[in-house]
Amino acid sequence: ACSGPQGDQPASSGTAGAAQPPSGGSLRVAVVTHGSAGDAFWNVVKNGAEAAGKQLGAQVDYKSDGDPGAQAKLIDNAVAQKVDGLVVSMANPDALQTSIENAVKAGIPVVTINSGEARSAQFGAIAHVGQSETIAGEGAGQRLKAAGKTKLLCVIHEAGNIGQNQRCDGAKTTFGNVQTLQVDINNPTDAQSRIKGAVQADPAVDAVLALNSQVAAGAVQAIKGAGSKAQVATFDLNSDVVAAIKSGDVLFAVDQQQYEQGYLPIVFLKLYKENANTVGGGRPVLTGPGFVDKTNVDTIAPYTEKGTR
Amino acid sequence: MSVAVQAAPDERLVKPRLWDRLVVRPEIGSLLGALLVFAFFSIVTGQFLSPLGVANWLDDASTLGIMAVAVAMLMIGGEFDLSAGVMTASTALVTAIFATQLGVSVWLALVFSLIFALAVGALNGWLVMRTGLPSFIVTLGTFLALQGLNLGVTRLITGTVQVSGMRSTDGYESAGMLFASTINIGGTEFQISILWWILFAAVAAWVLVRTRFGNWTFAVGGSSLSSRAVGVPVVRTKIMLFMTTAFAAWIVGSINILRNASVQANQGIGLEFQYIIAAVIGGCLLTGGFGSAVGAAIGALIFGMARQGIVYAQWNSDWFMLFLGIMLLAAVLVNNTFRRRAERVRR
Amino acid sequence: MSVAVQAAPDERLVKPRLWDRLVVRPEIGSLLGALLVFAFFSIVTGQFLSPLGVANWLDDASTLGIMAVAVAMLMIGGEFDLSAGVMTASTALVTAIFATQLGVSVWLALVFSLIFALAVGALNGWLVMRTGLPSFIVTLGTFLALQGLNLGVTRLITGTVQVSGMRSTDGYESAGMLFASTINIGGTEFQISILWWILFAAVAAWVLVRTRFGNWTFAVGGSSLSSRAVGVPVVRTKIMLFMTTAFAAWIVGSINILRNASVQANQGIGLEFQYIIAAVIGGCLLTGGFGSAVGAAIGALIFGMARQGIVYAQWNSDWFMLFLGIMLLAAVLVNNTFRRRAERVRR
Amino acid sequence: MSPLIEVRDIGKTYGSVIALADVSTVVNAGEVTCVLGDNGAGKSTLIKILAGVHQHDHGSFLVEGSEVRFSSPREALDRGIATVYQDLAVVPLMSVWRNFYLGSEPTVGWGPLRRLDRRKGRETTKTALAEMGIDLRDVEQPVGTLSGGERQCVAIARAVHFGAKVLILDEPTAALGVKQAGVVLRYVAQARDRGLGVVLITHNPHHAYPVGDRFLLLKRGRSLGCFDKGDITIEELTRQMAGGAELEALEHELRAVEK
Amino acid sequence: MSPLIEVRDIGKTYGSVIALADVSTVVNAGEVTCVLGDNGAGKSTLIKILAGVHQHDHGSFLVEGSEVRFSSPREALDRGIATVYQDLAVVPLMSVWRNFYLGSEPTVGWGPLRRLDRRKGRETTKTALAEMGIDLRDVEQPVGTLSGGERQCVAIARAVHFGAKVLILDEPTAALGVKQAGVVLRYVAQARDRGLGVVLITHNPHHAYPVGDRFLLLKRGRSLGCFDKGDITIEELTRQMAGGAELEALEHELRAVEK
Ligand SMILES: Nc1ncnc2c1ncn2[C@@H]1O[C@H](COP(=O)(O)OP(=O)(O)OP(=O)(O)O)[C@@H](O)[C@H]1O
Ligand SMILES: Nc1ncnc2c1ncn2[C@@H]1O[C@H](COP(=O)(O)OP(=O)(O)OP(=O)(O)O)[C@@H](O)[C@H]1O
Ligand SMILES: [Mg+2]
Ligand SMILES: [Mg+2]
Repeated sequence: ACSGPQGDQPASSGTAGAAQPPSGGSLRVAVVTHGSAGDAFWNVVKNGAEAAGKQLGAQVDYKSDGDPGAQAKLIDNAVAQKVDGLVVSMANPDALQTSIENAVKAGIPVVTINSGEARSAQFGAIAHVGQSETIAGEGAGQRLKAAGKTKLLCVIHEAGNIGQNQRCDGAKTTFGNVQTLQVDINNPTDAQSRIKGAVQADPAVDAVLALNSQVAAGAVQAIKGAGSKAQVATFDLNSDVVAAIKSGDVLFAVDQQQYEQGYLPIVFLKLYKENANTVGGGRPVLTGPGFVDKTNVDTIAPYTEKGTR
Repeated sequence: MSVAVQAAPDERLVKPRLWDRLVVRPEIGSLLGALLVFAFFSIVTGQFLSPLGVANWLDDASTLGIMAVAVAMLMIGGEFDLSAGVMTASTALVTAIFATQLGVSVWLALVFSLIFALAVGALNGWLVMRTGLPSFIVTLGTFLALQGLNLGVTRLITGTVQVSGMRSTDGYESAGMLFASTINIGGTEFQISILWWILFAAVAAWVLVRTRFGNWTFAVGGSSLSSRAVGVPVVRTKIMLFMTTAFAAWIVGSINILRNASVQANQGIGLEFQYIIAAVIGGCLLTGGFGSAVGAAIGALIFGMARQGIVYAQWNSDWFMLFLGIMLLAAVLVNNTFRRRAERVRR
Repeated sequence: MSVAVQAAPDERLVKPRLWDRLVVRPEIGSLLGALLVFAFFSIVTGQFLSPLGVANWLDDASTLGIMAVAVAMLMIGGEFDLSAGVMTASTALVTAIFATQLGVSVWLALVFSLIFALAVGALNGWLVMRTGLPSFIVTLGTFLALQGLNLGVTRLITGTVQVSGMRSTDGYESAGMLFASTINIGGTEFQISILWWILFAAVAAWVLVRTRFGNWTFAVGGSSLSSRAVGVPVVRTKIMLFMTTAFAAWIVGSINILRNASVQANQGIGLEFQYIIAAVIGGCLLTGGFGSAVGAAIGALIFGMARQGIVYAQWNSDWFMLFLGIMLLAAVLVNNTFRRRAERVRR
Repeated sequence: MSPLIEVRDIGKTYGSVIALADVSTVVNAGEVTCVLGDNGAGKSTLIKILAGVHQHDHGSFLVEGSEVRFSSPREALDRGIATVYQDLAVVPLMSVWRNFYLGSEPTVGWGPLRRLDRRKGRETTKTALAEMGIDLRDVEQPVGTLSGGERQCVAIARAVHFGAKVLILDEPTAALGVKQAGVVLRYVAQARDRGLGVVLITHNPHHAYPVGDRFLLLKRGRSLGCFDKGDITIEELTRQMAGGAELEALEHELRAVEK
Repeated sequence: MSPLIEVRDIGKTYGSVIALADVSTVVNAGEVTCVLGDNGAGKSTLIKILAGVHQHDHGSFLVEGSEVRFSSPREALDRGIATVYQDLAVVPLMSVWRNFYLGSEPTVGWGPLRRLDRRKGRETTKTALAEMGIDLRDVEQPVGTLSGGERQCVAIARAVHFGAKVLILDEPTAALGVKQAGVVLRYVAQARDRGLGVVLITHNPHHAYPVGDRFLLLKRGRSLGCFDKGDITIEELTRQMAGGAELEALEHELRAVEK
């Protein structure tokens, strides 16, 4: 029945005991994102948040669900747990509005990440860290255009995923002639076959934009199999993509440096709690986009192995 | 005549025990499973039992529960509906597109989406009965078709993969009262979807056990040939069951759209199996003819408690599914001995 | 004595026609469906019939087909395996982790993952038979548990959600010859997985129709009580069927890992239903006791052709699922009349 | 007055199997028509057509003088034709009383509150079965747990209870004990005396002859003729049922059995 | 020499239902033991215990002198005990010959190439059924499409073919025509003469008396006694089967039926 005083110190007795840092006042942060479990992009976010937690003595609890309604429930859940801070990715601000406002009402500082920067302050978040997917897509489109490509195939591996659609839409605004293709990430054979079929069916396609490193690896093989001259660009990295960039099979990888989207909010929340600092002054803190290509791939490769790029 | 029937206790019966009577009820197993999960999380986590915590897992169970009850009825009637999951998104999309893009009042939009839902349900049922194909295949077809329509139409009309902006539509507030308001009990806000869930389960349980339609449902699921032979209107019963499922999907879709004020085109995909699972946990036989609406509602409760309980317990989310799997198996194994009893008569 | 039996044509038979004999075979419907889909895409697209095109959709159908055949056998035996999809990822992950992280040779890693797969399959079967719970629920448990393990273990060991780097391991080339090489026919590279698929389907068809084990499979699925009563080893048969499915998942997992050289932890989720669907399209009854391995292989072919054909037709991929749904329904409706005939004897 | 049921040259094929061809008979009110014949002769096929489960492919089927073609058993029931099927048509997982009333449930209440009258259902069922000499422990137990004969009695009691004009019984006494078989035959006689038309299928000439008024003999899907009781003796009936000329051999065998 | 099968004070409960209590009998080689009784008396329950489908809860069960407890019908089959169940235990979707050989399939070939001998399977099945007077059109047709009596014959032919020491028949003649019933009784006599022990359940005292050597009478799960043929007349047997004292009323009824 108590919704007034910010449940800072008294935050439920028994649970926080485990990760008690020596510095006293422990910080419990819930990170709730819209990435599906096992998604490579969000895995890096998670690694960032957990690394920050470890370094700053905060207890970080990462949860995710691609369904906006279910994501809202996870936020409610965190509010019920009276966490000390909340980090939310807002792919679908409308659906999360009530839950985030409730969290703010309950006195929990909220940092939004990734997308939704336009609504972040309105909902009462103390900061936004991210790089909207649209801007990342625009960057990729620009680069491909600069490389002299004329027709782009944008491969969406989770139909209806708003983030992936924003990436493709972004690419469309800067590149122009973009065609989308749906594949199923869980079925690598099928994904590869469909890309192969698409480049075969339309020989004009001279660039393929994958939104996930594994799809990129599949795309490289598909293009080879189809005997097409198209080149692949991708989002996110893994060792296969790193090798492919080195060998020139992949033109570049868009790097949103999402590690920071996990890491920084924990820092911000720590600062907010211990020093009432806020960051950004109502403007988003941008993390990218960065690009990994032949020029800088060697520097970045080792971090990929660790799961931080 | 009937006096002679009311004979003294039959010497062929071991003394009748309450226990034996309870044990044949299909929902008893799931009830024990639910108690187990409840006790477990109440002990290992602090917030699970707090009012806010209870409101949270009840909410999670509620929308799942509404659908699980409808799917259970359909399953008792011997059919599946794989399109049930996407239907919750389709109805929400229809409502949202009418309200935000065509500017009609939310109430009217809700009526349109209800008509749409019932039409799809009737189509499912009609196709299944008409073609004689297994409902698994037919509703798979509608599942894929709806999935494609959801995405295609949404992109066509809005250019993105979601429809938002419900908050500024006409009648949003009043319709929201019905589907998305909260009720304050002792300072905690409980979602009204919980009420819908209880109401739906109660009505379904009553219909199944107490009415003629319920009797027919069990009969067509248990043996549709025999039912037909004794004059049960098999086709009508099954079509009605499909329409009930679609109706439930409309309720859930309306709850979702009015609560979230936006809907994503790929929502609901995969949920159909959660419904089936909740129904089976609740004691329904996959082969039809046996089950209970209350059991399905409890099955959804187990799911909701386990799902949110794991979050409360702050176990590493990497292993989430592992915990969920073990939890479900444990809950279901509890009722093993009881289930067996009912299964003995299966043929 | 047997001379008297070989009587003249029975007067109670309408003249026996080849047509009638064909029509009762469970796979005939799917064959017609496949021809329909094939003809359709051959006409509307240019590349569908090109050697490269054929290689492409055959490849897509092959991994699906291997699993569909195994799942069909299990389904004929009256059980489901929801863990079949994730199992393909689990086996790949076990192979990859052993090979890349522990540095053992790929061949040895393959042996380990085979043992792992068979153990999980046996566990599934043992749990189902032991507890008497429906396999839908038990394998749902293992499905969730494996899904959790895949993600949890992968992150624990690698810090990322995928295991890669197979190319640099010991024995990659030789193992790749077996599972991931291509065969050049007339200038086009065909994946060896297509051979595996044909081989697997042929062996399964032979086992089902010609051997004692196949006979038992039909029997335990048709009526497990009756089979037990006449002395069929029901438990052993079902456990073997679960292990067959796991074995198929190992083959597919090995094909995937050796071809892609990396594997993502959430791979395979949701594919279990595609397997079931392919089997049902191929003429298997969900209730068990009826179906065919060849039919399931053809069901997978329909799936593969439709999936790739839509890409070749360059229809807007927003509507992909809609086309797929309509395509499947159309393919299945073709065999409606034929299927009916077999269904008449269902009880 | 036209007969309750009349079939003329009726025929039915299952796929390539000719199960019934050119069979004619009548069922009059207050008379018992017995259908006799070997296993697989087409008896069940005939009554399934009468009951609306299957439709005939040839010939005509008249109910009270007007030609009909039932598309479902419901229509037959609505015309007062109640049937006991050889496979009983019970739903094993449902309780005894629910099976008893299936398709014709008694209800109380009104509008959306109309509900099953469970009390009445249970009591009537218990009474009807008790009258047949089946004293069930519990009418709530699933039919699947009953013994073969108990199940048969449930199906018979149901048909007798709901049969209004015509009662069709497909081997009703097959699984029954001596006492119960006697009760069923008494029912048949009672129904006949109440003015119902009865169609009785049995393999036991000693059951058929006493109650039958007309005997339709089938063999391998075709009619061997339809005899009135006056035209045939029980010995002749037995001989025909066992397949005419082959009787010699059979009698020899049966005698051999008794040593 | 100890009897082939002996049960002593055997009992079985299903949940709260006592289906069988304190029943004793023996089955000797070269003898037919008939189990008689009302519907629901527990006859099928008894033979299911003998066949290994269920296990007894009380008493002891001896095969050739040594106490056993079959955990599956396979074990009973391996001891040479073959059974015809009342519900037939056929798989409706499987073809006739596959059902015939189910569990004991003939094979040819060796090692991994061992396969069903389909030719032999088909021919033996066709012959075995033809001997019973069932002339099937096609042994490849699913058992589910057979008539009730044809199905019964498949189950009986199977048991006769595989019965090595003991043959158990639960109401084998229930669905059979006159001719086929005669053939089955002849089989019973033949099996007995070959030295097999036979357990026969029937509701027809005229079937039981000629072939039976020993009669076990059950009522409501309990034994009314086990009589040798010499100790009981067919009239007494009929009276006992119909429930003793109640016979008067029944005779009256049966007479009434014949008008
Ligand atoms: N699985 C079961 N669960 C509960 N009760 C059962 C079960 N099987 C049988 N019974 C009960 O046990 C009693 C004995 O059944 P059984 O089948 O042995 O009778 P029966 O003598 O074979 O009768 P019939 O002549 O009708 O075949 C019956 O009253 C029946 O209701
Ligand atoms: N659904 C079906 N498909 C194919 N053939 C069938 C089907 N139903 C019945 N038959 C065949 O038709 C013939 C007549 O069957 P029917 O059941 O009418 O015989 P019946 O006279 O009732 O025999 P019984 O005395 O054994 O019950 C049988 O030979 C049977 O094999
Ligand atoms: Mg018949
Ligand atoms: Mg019996």
